[in-house]
Amino acid sequence: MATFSGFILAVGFLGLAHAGYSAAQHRTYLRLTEQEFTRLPIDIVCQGLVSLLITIYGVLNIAGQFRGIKAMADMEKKSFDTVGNRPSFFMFRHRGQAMFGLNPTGNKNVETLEPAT
Amino acid sequence: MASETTLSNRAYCKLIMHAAKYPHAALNGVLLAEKRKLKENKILRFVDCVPLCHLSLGLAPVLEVALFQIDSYCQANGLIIAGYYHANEHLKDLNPSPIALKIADKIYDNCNEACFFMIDNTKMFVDCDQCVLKHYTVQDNKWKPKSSNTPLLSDDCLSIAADLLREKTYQDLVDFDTHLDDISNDWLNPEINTHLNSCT
Amino acid sequence: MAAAISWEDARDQLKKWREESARRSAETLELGEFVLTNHRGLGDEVWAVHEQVCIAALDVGDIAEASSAIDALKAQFPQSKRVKRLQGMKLEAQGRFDDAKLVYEELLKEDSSNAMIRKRLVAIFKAQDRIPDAIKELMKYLESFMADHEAWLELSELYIQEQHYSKAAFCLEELIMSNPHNHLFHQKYAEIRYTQGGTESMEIARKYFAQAVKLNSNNIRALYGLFLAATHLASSQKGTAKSKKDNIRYAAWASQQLQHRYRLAERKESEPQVQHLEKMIDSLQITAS
Amino acid sequence: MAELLLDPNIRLWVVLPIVFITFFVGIIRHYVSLLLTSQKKVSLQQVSDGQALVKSRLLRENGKFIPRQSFNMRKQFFNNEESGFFKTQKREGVAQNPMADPSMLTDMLKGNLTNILPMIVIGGWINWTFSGFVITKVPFPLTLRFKPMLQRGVELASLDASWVSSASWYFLNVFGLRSVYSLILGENNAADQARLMQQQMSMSQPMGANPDPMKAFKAEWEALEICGHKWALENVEDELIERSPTPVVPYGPHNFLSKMKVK
Repeated sequence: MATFSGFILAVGFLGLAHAGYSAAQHRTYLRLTEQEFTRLPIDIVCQGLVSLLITIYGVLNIAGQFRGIKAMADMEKKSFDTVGNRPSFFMFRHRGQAMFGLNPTGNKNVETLEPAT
Repeated sequence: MASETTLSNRAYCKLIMHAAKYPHAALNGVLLAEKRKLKENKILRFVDCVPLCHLSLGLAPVLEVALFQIDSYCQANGLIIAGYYHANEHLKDLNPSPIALKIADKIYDNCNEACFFMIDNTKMFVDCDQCVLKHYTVQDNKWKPKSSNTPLLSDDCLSIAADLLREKTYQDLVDFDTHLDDISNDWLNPEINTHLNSCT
Repeated sequence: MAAAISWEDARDQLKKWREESARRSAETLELGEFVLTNHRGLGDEVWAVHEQVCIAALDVGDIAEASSAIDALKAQFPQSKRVKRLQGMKLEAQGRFDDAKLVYEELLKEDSSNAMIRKRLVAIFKAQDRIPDAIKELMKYLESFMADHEAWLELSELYIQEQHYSKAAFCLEELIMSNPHNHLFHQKYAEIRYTQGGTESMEIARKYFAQAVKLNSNNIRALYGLFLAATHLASSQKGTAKSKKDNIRYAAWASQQLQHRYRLAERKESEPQVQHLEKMIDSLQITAS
Repeated sequence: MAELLLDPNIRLWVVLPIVFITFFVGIIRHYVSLLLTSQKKVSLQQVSDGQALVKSRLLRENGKFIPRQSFNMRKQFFNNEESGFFKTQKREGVAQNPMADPSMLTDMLKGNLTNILPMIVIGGWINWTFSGFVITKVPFPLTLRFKPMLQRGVELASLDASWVSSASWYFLNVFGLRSVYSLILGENNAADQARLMQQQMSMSQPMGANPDPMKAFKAEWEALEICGHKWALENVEDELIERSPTPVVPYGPHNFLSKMKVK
């Protein structure tokens, strides 16, 4: 999907660039033939508008998901399981040390975690 | 006072899994006993366990909700809330905290055969080589540690618990806090129950 | 577990955990080791992952793994205080609290405004199971850093642990002011007030439970809390007839919301939990009326 | 006025080079300033003053979410006549003379080095190399007042004001490319992350280096003094019930209200 919308985006940009180039070309032609510039030919205007729409579509697809308009939208999924964590205050002397307390000798003993006094 | 206290494999394994799922937190839960056996034979046999909280143990609302609902479940299934377990956050802290005693008193009001277990954090190993519980009963209106010679657990209980911890089944355990975060999680842990039944 | 998921997924998962500061240390360690096998793919993120792995390793007591993470970080940032802080944390995990304290005090001498290190001093007291000292230290910290939300949250937890509920409520008020759109803070504040008891606190609890439901209509705890608080108030002797009627109305509303939500969640399942809920509501109703 | 035609070579050899030069000089300047910045030392006092101000601002803005009693307590803490924080805290007016503080002096020097110096040097060089070109035209008419701004270095009284000279084009670029830099260098890009690790997680210090805390305290005191408390939760339950009426219970009549009669 990402590559596809990337392709769409590229097409849109190319179209826009081409429309711009055509407009410049048209004005040079008018100047050379010494005609008065009134308005751009309708096909260039159409191409510009259509490529703009294509580009918008591509960008919208590539930029990622929309977020909820409500301020609390991403708050609603949170729970105290993560919000309540206070990483600066983590304390390491808990059950986990006994449970997973591996040390190089493979000897699972809490006392080995003690300082050698 | 009950003459004999035992925990079924299911009760003990759920308790251990609860302690293993949140190794960094203080937590608690209740144990359910068979009402009939307790009435007739004075045998306190815990057949199931409902893990309660791991977030803020000191707050009443969750506890009240949980106890009401578990009580209703017990009445429907011939059980009674007769046990309470509590684990402190700190590795070495084995003393029942004031909060734990308060809740234990509540349980005791509900059933005067009730007993209370502290989880000894230093004995929590993946291998489960020993029972982690410290048994308290009421003597002279106070909670006193009880040293009994009769084992609390059946012979194969510890090895089953060790298997469960190694398989990391505990990641699916649901306690009441998780249930309240998402009510489609069932606090009776039916999946773990079936898993346990297949083990034994 | 690590083998079952792709490298990109593991990296994204770690990033998610890092951002929401989830404490799933055993899994973090496993995923982190797996992700670090291909550290070129991480770019500059690799240092953040090292730090994350280091803290997870300390949390499960895997000192060797933590040391290697610290060494990697130290080689890159020899002067960094953040790395020195990790070394201090390693000492803490080893139980060498005095050494850890020396490290932190040295760092504070250089820069007394370093909040991260001041907070570790609190953690040391916690690790020594000296909660009253931890509270004292944290209050000293909060005198200088009045707008630090994490510290207020920590203080509230410590107070709850010590059953100083009115002080815990004060901390939660700070948090509510710092982020008034977070339903969790409102809910927790209400829970504390509810635990305090008394008519006045109970009324405040009811209001804040209601606010939490208003902010997030899926907050089941707050719905339960609203129901419990309103029921309590309705059954108390005090209060005018009108307030009693109002409370009954609120309780009825909350219980219906709860039943509705349980029904929605129940549909797929076999054993209807809504029974227990209804029974609970019924039993409370008897005491209420 | 006769139409002016520009040589296409001007586009290739003047317009584009100026754009590129300004752009890359900007990038280089960004990285040089990264190298030169020294981490600002903030004293504990400054941090805590800043935090107190943040807290008081939060109290004013979100005080309506906490009960009246709690609000008044906090207001007293800050504004009490005898013991209020803003009343008792005395700070020396630190309107420092920058010359007195050598570290501040070097900071100033570095700022000049990275900002003003390249501007003068490159600007002078461009003026010297590309002087006297009219290189582009803004696509809208302008009044004569804009002539000195857009046509620096080209003193032609009869030239239309929408033509732009090379020196002015350089200045337009210097100011116009700023948003392009923030797009490319980014606020939180990977390079910044590594830098963060290098230092430490610094607390957000929006008012960390407030030059004169006493003045800020005074202003905050006044603002807080006139700030009253109107509880946002006064009727929250009724609002809640009104907003989401009781759901239709999917099956079975649930005559809850009938059970709820007050006896």
